[in-house]
Amino acid sequence: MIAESMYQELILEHYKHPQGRGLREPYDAEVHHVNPTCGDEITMRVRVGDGGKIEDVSYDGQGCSISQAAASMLYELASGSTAGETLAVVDEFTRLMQGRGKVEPDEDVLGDAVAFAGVAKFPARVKCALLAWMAYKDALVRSTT
Amino acid sequence: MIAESMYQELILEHYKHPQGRGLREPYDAEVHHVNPTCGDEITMRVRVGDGGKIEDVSYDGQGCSISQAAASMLYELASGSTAGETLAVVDEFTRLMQGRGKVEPDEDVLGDAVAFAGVAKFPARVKCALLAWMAYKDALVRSTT
Amino acid sequence: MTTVTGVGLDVERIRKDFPILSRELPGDRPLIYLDSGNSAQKPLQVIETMREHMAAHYGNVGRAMHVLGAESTEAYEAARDKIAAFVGAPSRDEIVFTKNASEALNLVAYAFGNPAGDDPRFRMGPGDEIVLSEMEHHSNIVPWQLLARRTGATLRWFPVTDEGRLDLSGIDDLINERTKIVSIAHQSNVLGTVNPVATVLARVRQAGALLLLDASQSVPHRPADFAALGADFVAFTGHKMVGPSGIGVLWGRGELLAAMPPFLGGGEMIEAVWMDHSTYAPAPHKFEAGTPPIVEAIGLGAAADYLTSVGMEAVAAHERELTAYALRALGEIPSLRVIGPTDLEARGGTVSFTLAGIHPHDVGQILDDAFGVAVRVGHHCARPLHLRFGIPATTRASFYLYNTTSEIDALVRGLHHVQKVFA
Amino acid sequence: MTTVTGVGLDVERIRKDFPILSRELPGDRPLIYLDSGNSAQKPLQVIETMREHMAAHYGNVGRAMHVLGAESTEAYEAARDKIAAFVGAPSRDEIVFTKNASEALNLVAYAFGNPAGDDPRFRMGPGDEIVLSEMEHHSNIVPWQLLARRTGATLRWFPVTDEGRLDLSGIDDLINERTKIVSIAHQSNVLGTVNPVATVLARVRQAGALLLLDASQSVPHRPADFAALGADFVAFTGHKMVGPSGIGVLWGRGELLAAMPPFLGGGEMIEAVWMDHSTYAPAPHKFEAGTPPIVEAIGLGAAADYLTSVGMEAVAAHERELTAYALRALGEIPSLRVIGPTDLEARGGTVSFTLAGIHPHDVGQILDDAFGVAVRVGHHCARPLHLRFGIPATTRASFYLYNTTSEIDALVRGLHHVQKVFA
Ligand SMILES: Cc1ncc(COP(=O)(O)O)c(C=O)c1O
Ligand SMILES: Cc1ncc(COP(=O)(O)O)c(C=O)c1O
Repeated sequence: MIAESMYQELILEHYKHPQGRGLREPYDAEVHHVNPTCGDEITMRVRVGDGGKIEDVSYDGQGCSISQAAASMLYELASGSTAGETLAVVDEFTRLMQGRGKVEPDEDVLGDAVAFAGVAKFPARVKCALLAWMAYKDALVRSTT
Repeated sequence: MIAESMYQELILEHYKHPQGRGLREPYDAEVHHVNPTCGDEITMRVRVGDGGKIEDVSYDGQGCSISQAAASMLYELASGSTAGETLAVVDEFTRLMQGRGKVEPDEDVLGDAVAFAGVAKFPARVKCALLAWMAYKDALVRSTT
Repeated sequence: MTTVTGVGLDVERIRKDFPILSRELPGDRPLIYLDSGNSAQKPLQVIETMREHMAAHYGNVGRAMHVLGAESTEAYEAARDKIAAFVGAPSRDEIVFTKNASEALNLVAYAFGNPAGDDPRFRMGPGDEIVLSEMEHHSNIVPWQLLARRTGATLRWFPVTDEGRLDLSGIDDLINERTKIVSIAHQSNVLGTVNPVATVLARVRQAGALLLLDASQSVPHRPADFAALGADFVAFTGHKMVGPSGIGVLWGRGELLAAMPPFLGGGEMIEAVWMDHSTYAPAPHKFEAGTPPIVEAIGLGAAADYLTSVGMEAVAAHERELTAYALRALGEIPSLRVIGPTDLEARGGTVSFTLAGIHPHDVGQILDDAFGVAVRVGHHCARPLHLRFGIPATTRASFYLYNTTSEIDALVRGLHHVQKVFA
Repeated sequence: MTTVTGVGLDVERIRKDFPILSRELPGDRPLIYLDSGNSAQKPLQVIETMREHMAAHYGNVGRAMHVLGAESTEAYEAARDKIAAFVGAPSRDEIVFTKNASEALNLVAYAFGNPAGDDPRFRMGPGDEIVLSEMEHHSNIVPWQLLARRTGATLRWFPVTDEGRLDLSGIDDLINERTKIVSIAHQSNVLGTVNPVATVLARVRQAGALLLLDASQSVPHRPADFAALGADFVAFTGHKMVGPSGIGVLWGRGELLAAMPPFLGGGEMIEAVWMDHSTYAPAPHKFEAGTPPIVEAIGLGAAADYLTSVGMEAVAAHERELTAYALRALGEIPSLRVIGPTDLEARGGTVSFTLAGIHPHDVGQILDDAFGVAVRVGHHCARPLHLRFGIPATTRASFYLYNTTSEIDALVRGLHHVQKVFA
């Protein structure tokens, strides 16, 4: 597999061994997002504790490896952070994905999620990568209002 | 002036010294044709005698040198011929004009009117060349029905 | 990649005409292009014709009275002659240049229920019916949905059988005296199925309706004879027939084109303009508003010349060999399911399939990443068809004159690898 | 032809970029191209960009997930960025690629009175008014006539003064609470007049109407800043700005593009398609149905790069010098009458005129035949304007960055010859 591949080891790893998968209780908000262009879907729950600490992110869904791996990666990054911190990561991830392969990702903010940089060149895949992250953002908004 | 010019000596000659110009009596039919795209117009009268002999073609109008010369040339070719003969010439002239510069003109049929061959390459000018000839055909049809 | 098929087509020589095919992709991958159903590659003959026109002959068409204007007009109108001859149109004046097949299809849809027209065949309102099929491309669905929305007419659909064929069983009910137009694909861009035009046409004529064929996937691949086909309109697109982007074609029976109201208004489509009204040029110009895709039409003419010089019979026979080879080879891959006919009867060189448990997005991307094999994945702008088969997406390989059986071997190797990666 | 004007534009060097300008016409005539207002010539930078894309990178855009698809999509969307920057659009997503300016103008016209939309600003029926001007190109007249025909709305017109200026005296009556849209040229393609956008816009805003500018003749010739211009829509066309044929642009305020119903339906403009309805992609894709003019958009991006590298300020200044020179030189020809402003105030490099007693058709053709001077003759797709001046046609010389004062000298010599031939 070549260097520019979007299938970084890390992505395949997350796809084959998804972290935090499965819907759990308790939760503050649950959302269901669908990507109508490709049929991918995800159900996502968020539990926010004191001080805006993310106590759990649980999810279930179906779709391509990119969308599944993105959900798993999100779980890892969000768990234990505060809502505010994770929103900064979501924003940077969104900026990277919508940058048509021209945006330099901020590794400090994104951490392992930089592995998705290769996806940004394929507009048709960008939505796959964003599905879980958008659902998370939506759930977070609902859980705190 | 170069060889492919549409301004053959003959055309300019007819434009500067139009043959048979002016409306005359008697006539069997009169028509008025306008080229809406460029505003050229012509009034044409035809007088048909025994045996379909064209006894007079008289006309008046305004427009570019091509449309004026075409009317003058038509006058020369039609005068003294029979209606049937002139229609054959009109048909060949039309075929030449609509041939987008790709039709080999039949000189035997067209006579001096082959001078218009260069016009056929300019779609915008084809209608100028045809104006008088279409009016003549129209007038002939009306005069015999 | 030295396959020469036994049907009189020297693929090795043909491939040399397409510069992109000898390109190497990043990571030393060769390019294996199996996505011509999406868009075909361009031979030097087309690229050079366009370059040369822009470098030495370009002017606006129709309106200009100087040498460049005359040369461009001549080349543009000659392209119309070439396309008319290529598809066997009864008259060159029935060839309307559009920007793509989608514009051609919309052009016909906008002729219906349009107060600017008065021919009863194009009247449309509540109670009137438009018949499509479940296998249509979005470009032959959405224009009709929008028309139905504008006029209150009803959309009706030919079902598709499990084998991927047009289900004709209910045709007599489906096409009836309320039907104004039937618009279906000549060849499906997903299934490869070639639809039975004569059967449908017979019923369309009984019902007094009109027939529009979306030939975007057939004109590039088989000899065309529109006069014999007998439809009322046929739409196709330049970029799928080794021609440039930015050019498509609507063929329509002259008498119908004359009866239709204009679509886009502007320069070139008029006879004369007054402030309170205008008169229109006769077809085809009536439907070509503004400066047309001049160089693109000329490039499309060169594409038709190119295909003619290769021979459309030979192209069709070559694709048939490739399709047979592919159906055989793919059939041996475990848990691969072909969506569409698995025999060669009335089908073209487009093979769509699923691999159990692996999303087509991943299939396509791994094929590209690891082997440089370019296929298309997704719903191929035919989502209703995928809904009908209960799947979100397929992987599609589509073949053209420059493809070889060894490229199909590479596809098969790639698919085995995909199965390994996601095992 | 070695003129270098004093405005920082090296015409000699620029001319080398345009291969066609060194072409000889039959009969050893040099080419003197004074018809850029009709269509501009193309620099090598544009021709090469297109050739190279087709030879090495071409794939369909948006939908493909392989290297070529990604490269084409990247180049196509980068062209959108370039055009947005070139015209100072607030957002790249407000740049819609069409096939020409005419399609862009029709796209807006079809948004009105369309049952597929529901925004009140686009409702249109009897009593509603559309305001144009007498100097419009047919492409900004016929779409509105067709719309008026479809909806029963009324067309109203800005008159033009004897000097060829927009007559603003009745503006408060002309644009009123019944006005839904005002659509006028930014610069006239016959008179050269640049219209006072700010004045018209102020009244449009008072009346609560929308303003569409036809900038086909301004964007190619002067720095553009759409954000500052403040209109609601601006249309222009690629082939007049040293870009390819087959590509045009509609810019629209994002909020309006979102509110408008789709125009052409098909692949690429949808979000999801069901049999009974569809949802649409956000703008600009909502208005780009089917395979877009991919290579043409990329070529247009190269054209914008080219013009930017020359500098639009320098282009404008150069044309201003040429125009001053031409107005002076033509003014000395007996019985020549300029139609349009004879001073440099708010006018571009387009000069139309009549020669007493000689039909423009003959003027243009003799200029071409005898001197290789390419001008445009006729009504230039602005017949109502010619009717207003009581003339069937004019001869038009239009200048661009590659023209020189010695070419204007050749025009003048040619006109003297024309007068001799027809004396
Ligand atoms: C002022 C104006 N508007 C519109 C157009 C139409 O442009 P196009 O022919 O590219 O559609 C032109 C050029 O022909 C023009 O000069
Ligand atoms: C069957 C079919 N119809 C219509 C189209 C639309 O063609 P275009 O994108 O050139 O408008 C396509 C290709 O995308 C197609 O495969």
